[in-house]
Amino acid sequence: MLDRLNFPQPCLSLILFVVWQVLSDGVSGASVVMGLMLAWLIPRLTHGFWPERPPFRKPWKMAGYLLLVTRDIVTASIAVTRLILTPGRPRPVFISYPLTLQNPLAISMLASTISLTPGTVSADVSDDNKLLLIHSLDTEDEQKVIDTIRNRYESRLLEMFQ
Amino acid sequence: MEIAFAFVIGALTTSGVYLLLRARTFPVVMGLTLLSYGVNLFLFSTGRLATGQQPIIGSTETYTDPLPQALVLTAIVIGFAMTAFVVVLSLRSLADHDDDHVDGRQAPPGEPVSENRGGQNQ
Amino acid sequence: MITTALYITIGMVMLAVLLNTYRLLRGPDAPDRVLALDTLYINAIALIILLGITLGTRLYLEAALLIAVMGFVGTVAMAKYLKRGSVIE
Amino acid sequence: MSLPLVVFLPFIGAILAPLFAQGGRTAIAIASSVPSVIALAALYPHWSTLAGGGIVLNTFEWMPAMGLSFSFRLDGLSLLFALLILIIGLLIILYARYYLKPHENIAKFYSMLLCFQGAMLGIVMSSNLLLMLIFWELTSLVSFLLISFWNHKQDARRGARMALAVTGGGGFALLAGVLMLGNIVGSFELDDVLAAGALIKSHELYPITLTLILLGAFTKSAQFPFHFWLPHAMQAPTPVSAYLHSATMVKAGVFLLARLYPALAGTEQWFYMVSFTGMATLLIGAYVAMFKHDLKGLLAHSTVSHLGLITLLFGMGTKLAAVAAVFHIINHATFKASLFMAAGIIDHETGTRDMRRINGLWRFMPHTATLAMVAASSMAGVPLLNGFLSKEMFFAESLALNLPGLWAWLPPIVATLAGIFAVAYSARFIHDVFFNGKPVDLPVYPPHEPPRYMKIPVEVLVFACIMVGVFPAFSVGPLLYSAASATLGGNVPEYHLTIAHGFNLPLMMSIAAFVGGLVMYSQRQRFFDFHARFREIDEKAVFESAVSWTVDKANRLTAMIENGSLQRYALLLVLSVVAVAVMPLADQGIHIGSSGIRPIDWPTLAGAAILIVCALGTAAMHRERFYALVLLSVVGLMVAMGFARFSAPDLAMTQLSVEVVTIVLLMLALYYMPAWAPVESCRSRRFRDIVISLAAGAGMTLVTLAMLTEPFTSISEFFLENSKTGGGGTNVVNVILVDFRGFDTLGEIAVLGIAALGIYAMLRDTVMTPPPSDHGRAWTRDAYPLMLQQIARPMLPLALMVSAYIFLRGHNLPGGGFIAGLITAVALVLQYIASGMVRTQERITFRYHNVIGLGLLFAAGTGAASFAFGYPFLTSTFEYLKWPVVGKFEVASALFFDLGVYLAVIGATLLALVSIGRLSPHSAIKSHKESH
Amino acid sequence: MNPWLTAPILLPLFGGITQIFMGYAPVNLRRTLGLITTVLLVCASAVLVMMADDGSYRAYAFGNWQPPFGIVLVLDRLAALMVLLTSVLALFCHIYSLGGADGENRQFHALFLFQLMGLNIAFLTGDLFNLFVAFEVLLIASYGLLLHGGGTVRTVPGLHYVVLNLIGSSIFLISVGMIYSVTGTLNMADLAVKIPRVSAEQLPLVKAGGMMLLVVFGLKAAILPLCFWLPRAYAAATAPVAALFAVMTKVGIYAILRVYTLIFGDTAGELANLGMDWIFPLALITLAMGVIGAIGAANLKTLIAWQVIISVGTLLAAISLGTEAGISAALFYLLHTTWVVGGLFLLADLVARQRGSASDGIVTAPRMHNRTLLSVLFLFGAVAAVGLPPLSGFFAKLLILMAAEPGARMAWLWSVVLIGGFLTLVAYSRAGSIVFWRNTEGHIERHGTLTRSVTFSTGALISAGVILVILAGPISRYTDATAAQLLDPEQYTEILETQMVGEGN
Amino acid sequence: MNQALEILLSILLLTGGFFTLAGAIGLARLPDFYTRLHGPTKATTLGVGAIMISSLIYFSVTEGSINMTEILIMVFLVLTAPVSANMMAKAAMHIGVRTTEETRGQGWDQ
Ligand code: NA
Ligand code: NA
Repeated sequence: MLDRLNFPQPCLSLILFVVWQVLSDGVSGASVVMGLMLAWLIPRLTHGFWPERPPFRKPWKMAGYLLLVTRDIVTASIAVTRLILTPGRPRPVFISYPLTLQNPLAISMLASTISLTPGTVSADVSDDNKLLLIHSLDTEDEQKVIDTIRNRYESRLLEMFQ
Repeated sequence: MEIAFAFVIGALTTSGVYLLLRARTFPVVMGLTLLSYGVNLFLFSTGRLATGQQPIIGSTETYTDPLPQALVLTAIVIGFAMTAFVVVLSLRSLADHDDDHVDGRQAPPGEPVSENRGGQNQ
Repeated sequence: MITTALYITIGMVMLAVLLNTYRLLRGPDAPDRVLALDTLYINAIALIILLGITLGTRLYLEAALLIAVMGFVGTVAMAKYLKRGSVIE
Repeated sequence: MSLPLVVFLPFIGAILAPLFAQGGRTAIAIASSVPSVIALAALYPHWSTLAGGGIVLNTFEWMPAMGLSFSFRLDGLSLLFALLILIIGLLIILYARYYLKPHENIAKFYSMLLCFQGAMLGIVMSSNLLLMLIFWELTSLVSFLLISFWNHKQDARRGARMALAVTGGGGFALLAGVLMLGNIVGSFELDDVLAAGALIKSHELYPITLTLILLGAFTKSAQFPFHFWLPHAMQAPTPVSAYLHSATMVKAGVFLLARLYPALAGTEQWFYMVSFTGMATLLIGAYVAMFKHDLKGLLAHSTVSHLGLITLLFGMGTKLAAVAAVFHIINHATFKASLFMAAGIIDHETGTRDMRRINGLWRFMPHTATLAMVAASSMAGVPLLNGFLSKEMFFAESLALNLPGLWAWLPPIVATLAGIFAVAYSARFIHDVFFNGKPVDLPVYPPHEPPRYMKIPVEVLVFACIMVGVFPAFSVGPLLYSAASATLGGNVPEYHLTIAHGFNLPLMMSIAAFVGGLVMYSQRQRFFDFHARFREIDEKAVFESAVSWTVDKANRLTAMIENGSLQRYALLLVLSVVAVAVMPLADQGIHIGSSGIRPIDWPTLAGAAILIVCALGTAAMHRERFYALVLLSVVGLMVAMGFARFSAPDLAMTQLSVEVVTIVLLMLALYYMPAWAPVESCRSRRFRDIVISLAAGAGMTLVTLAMLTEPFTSISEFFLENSKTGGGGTNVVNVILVDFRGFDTLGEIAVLGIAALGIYAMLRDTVMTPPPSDHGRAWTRDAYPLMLQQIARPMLPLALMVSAYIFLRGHNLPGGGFIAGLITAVALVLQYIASGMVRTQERITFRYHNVIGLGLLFAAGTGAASFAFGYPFLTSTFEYLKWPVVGKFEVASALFFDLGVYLAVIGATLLALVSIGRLSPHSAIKSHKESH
Repeated sequence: MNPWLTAPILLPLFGGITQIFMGYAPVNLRRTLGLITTVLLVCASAVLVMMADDGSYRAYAFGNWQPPFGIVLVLDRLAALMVLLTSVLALFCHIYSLGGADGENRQFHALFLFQLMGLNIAFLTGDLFNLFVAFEVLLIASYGLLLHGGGTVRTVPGLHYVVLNLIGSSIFLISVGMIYSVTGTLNMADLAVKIPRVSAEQLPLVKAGGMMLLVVFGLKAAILPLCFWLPRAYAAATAPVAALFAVMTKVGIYAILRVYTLIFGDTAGELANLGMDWIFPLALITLAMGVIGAIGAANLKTLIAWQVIISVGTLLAAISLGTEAGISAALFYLLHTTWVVGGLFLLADLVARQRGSASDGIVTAPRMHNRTLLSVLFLFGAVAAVGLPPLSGFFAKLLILMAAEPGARMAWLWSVVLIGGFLTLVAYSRAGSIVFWRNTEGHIERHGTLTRSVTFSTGALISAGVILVILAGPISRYTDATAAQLLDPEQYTEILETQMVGEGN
Repeated sequence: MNQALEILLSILLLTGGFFTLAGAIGLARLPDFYTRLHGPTKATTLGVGAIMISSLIYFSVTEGSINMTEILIMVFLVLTAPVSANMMAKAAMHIGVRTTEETRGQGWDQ
């Protein structure tokens, strides 16, 4: 049904429609009409650049994941702030994280999550998409970091994407 | 306020003019950019400095002079086009003369052209 | 109260800007400078929003939105230049 | 009506004659003669008027504001000259028919000759001094072309250029003189000028005016020290020498002396300048003529001498002398033209003009020899020939000159001396050529008499010499009287044209000259030896080396000043600005009103400080280019913040977007450039530049401060009041851009579009070699990092959404087509960065050129649409529509205009960036979509 | 309001837009459309001249906004003259370019037309900031045209030209800012009204701004010491472009003439005739420099490029006399020099094409092809340029000399112009005789053919030297009237009362 | 505006300022590039986030309508910050930026 109306990416269209309402001064007739138009037009225009639909299996889990990440961002920031403001030198480490995820978008989301959460930054993805290089700010045990990531984030993403 | 603003324009002009007088295309382009920043700020300030008086009808009680803002907008766009052009022209000159001197000359022989990527040469 | 908080916040952000500028000038490596610039962009977003609150107008918000988009592209371009030379290839 | 006809007939002939070239040499010669014949016929009816002392005037308006009219005048003087020009011209045409070789372009020759004839007639018949000047310079020009007729010869080219330089240059002086004369008199009409003699001579500008006019006359008539060009003009074909350089053009100078005689003559200055110049020329010409081995060289120097004689006569300032001068003009023209033609025949028949080789021609061409000998005798001043008569008058006048003390002896002595030389070189011409043993090694041997018709012109002229010599009063009396009358303004003194005046002092001088001349010729070897001791100056070489010296010096001076250094040009520009701006400010002082200065909050101060530090840092660190670029970004960001801080949200947004695109652009370029530049300039130069830039910066600071502290009102009230009601938008800046000053914006996007087109064209065929590695390190492998690729994809629709938002609100809130366009462009640039040229370009199905075109079309089309409603270009309109469900919304024409801006910005920005990106070796897209 | 005023702008605008779309259209179609545009432009300009000749000022208010608030075009005799001058020159340059010079760049016609648009805006606009925009339009198009045709010889002169003009643009903006910051207006008529009322405290600002403006215009016009970018840039440009550039310096002259008669004219009170004392000596030095450069020139194009500088010096010397006669003479000279020098640039290219590797160098070479025709054209062009009779240069120069009142200025003007003329004569005769006559053995390996279009357009421009003489009467009447109109700026300010269409929008 | 709201806004603002400043201190103070990378990506993001939320609340209250440009800004920041960090890290590894002595392991070859 949606395909017949030429919505190549319904999710995107939905997001765009919502975003338009966010941007507009409140929801009104005009904003709905305009929002619909843009939600239809823009994905069509950009379809070539983003041809594949994100391979979500369980998109509804996304909300929970986002909440989790938001909470972690806050705690991560506090942790990093404490580290910054207290004297003493951190114990940084480069960690090669073996990826289970295969979908590039999923990998990318995981890497983003890692960057936004406690003490870690994704520095690189290997050419074959098998390893993720993580720089951790202050860690004694690499394995603990790997485990946390695996259990807390990657598993959820796997659920969503596979 | 006005004094600081005047000094900013002065600093932009100073740096811009100094770079304009350099012998390589790249600093000249940067000099033109800096100079145009200075000029834009100057032109902008011909309407005098105002805080929170953006010329959007209904947003405040008094409005600053909108005309210089429109002029600066035009100047920014034109400056952008010109900068783009001169950047490309300097590339073209580099391609033609294998040298980025503003006069297109080759480096005198025997003088090593040291290259070093920015950042790690201190 | 909110005015005071606003001023203190502006002060803190401005202090952050100064520190970031220090890092930018100090380097020592090119990525440090890019990082400092990227952070400056984000600080600028904060400053603009604070300016908006101070002036009581939302007219400046889109400038902040623009910095978010533009600053990112700038940073990415610089980083790509450093590692790859050609930004668009 | 007939006078302009006479002048313009030859020009018409010059155009028409070549058309007869197909009919052969004779046909074209006849065709070329027609104008002269008609002209003579046209002049004939006027004779009665002139004989009665009248003048004929034909005047037509041309440029009255300038005092220039087509006015022609026929009086005795101009008639005399016109007859010389036309009759000798006819003879020359006949002569040249046989003189030029079959392969030479005779049509071109006749054409130029006729041009010359017309110009010369113009000089003598103009009644307006400016008109005369036009013809005057025209003769110089045509003579240049005629002298260089054989332009494959270097000497011909050089001689021609020298003649042009001297006579043309003199023409410029004459121009100045005539203008002054016109200034004094208030008119350029000859009648007015001639009538204003007293006014002119008493005017304070008279000395300079006279000097300038004389410069013109003297250069043209080859007077010392400008005489040198004439002998070198002998590289011309002989008909040209005979016509221009003996009979007509060189007479233009003395004609001018005659023409302006009433207006200028009779002062001490005139006397000294003219007579002494004439005297010097007379002597020098005669002396040098003696030593020339070249037949034409001898004649040329003799011409110089005779012109000096005529000048001297005019310079004497007495009326009788003027009559003698006019008389000698006639006589010299006849005998010298025939001598030149004879010399041409000899040259033609023997192949050389060197008198050391030409001997004993009497045996081979007695007819020609006879003619030449008669003419040469006339030149020497032998009685019963015309040359004798005018020379006697000259001798008499030289005696009559009342100079103080011993100076009184000078003129007669000079005259006699010149007479001696004249006899000597005439004797040489006769003896050395026609007798004096046998020819030596002639290129053409044996020489023959020339074709029958080639001698006719000579015969005619020689006949004239004899006729005038024997029956002066009968043959030339009326003409001379009328010419002298015209010269003197009607007061002709008593004079007698008879063969002899009895045994008097002038005759004694003649006899002395005759005897002395023959003695001198017989003792010639001694004189030759004496003369050989002096190094002869080759004027041509001098002229050439003077020219090449000038060229060389000019070249060096130019190279020194215009040295191709941008740094210097930029410095000059900056210095000029600083100089002109500082002067009024220093002069009147800069006024800084204290009222306007407000205290600053510390965050703004900190921002300003960062901006200043980073700006100065960019300059200081410019050799470390990437670092400088980062600093420049900070400056750009801070400027944007400044705009926001001081109530300009639109500007802040625009500045930000432009700054990022600029930085990307610079980085694209930096890839190919050295990232780190060596120290280029020395310490002192940097110091100088710092001082100058500080001066510029200080100037700007002061100006800004002065400006900011002054009260101010502007026209902007109007914009604020009419933005909503008249322009339909609340964002006044945007309404100004798309409505009040929409025309500026149209120009601005045109600039953007054109720049992109230019960039594209400039780089289309450019090949760049990028650095293969990053200083030894290989560049990173992955061009398109995974995370970037993944995030770039959703960024595009989101950014498009934002740009749509920014675009639509622009009319009422900060935003608009330009910023929206840049957002879209940057979002697409992100695709290029993240996914590469190939992938992105494949997905863009339109040409950026067309987007630019479409944008301009939208903007311009919206503007033009208002024509349809009878409103001027770019008149805007807006309407609030109320639709069910949708509600009330505004439709403004300005939106369509802004859409044009939007599209043009996208097209231009991307075309520019992609053109650079395509240079990269990685993008195998070079000829994508342009394999046309 | 008279829509004809927009024709010189809208014609090339829409023509240029069409060309942008047609980058890949058949070349003949592009050429035809381009040429039609230029021809129409000439017609429109002729109409404007006829309209302007009644001596009134016509204003056209864009967007129906009352000046000084909106942008106006103002047509007077001067503007019409400049537009006609430009479009006639452009027509022949355009015809010449069809001989193949347009081939290397698909956007040639677009750039060409946009350049014309910029020029025409500059001549017609009555708004100081819009003049800036016009300058930028014509400059950016000229950059594109200058670098058109590839090759490495153009980049460096092009770079210099671009960079200096960019600095110039900055200075322009600063000056506009300074003037606006005091007067609060941009409309030239309004400025003319407001400048005399500037208070004493603010006078230095306006004065400095006005002087800086003069520097900008001086840069465009190429006055010494701001002229050195020109010779190499012009000599490097392709022929039709160089020929069109003959009018570029005249924009600077026009701007000086307009701004310093209207805004800083006699009526400007304290600021009357600002900077004109400077112009006279500078103009003479410029003239002298041009002559020196011309003498030392190593090839025909450079020689002619220096001739451009000579023209500038001569023009400005005449203008700075400040009299009606001086301005009128300058305008006559302007017509003459623009067309003839344009024709000479084209001719130099024709010569270069016929001489193989010797190109247009003032050096000996084997005999060129089509020598007679080309040498006759050169003769005419040179005679006109040097100022010898009977061609236009002589009359133009004569008018200028006659415009000087007796005094020191006259002495200087006459000496420099006449001696300069003499030396130029030497330079041209030397160049011509070497190029056309001094031949070496051998023959030219590769040479172009003279097509009808290139020969015609070259000949047509050079024949301006004759036509101007024939029409000298009417033309000088027009220039006299123009000068009188310029020196009476009060009427110009009446455009502030331009009648709007209807009730407004 | 009531008191509670003011307190909330003030706290949000100050929190934002604090974290922004902390990020900057980190950038200035931390020993090597990779450690410095952590500051901005987290602290600054949070800091700006807090300020943004206060702005959102402030304008929603004062203007009575909900316009959530701030949220969009936040979305952009969260989306882009990791990518920027990733790109900068890759650049640093390519250039061979030194790490502190304490760092275990090392970056990858680029
Ligand atoms: Na002999
Ligand atoms: Na590089």
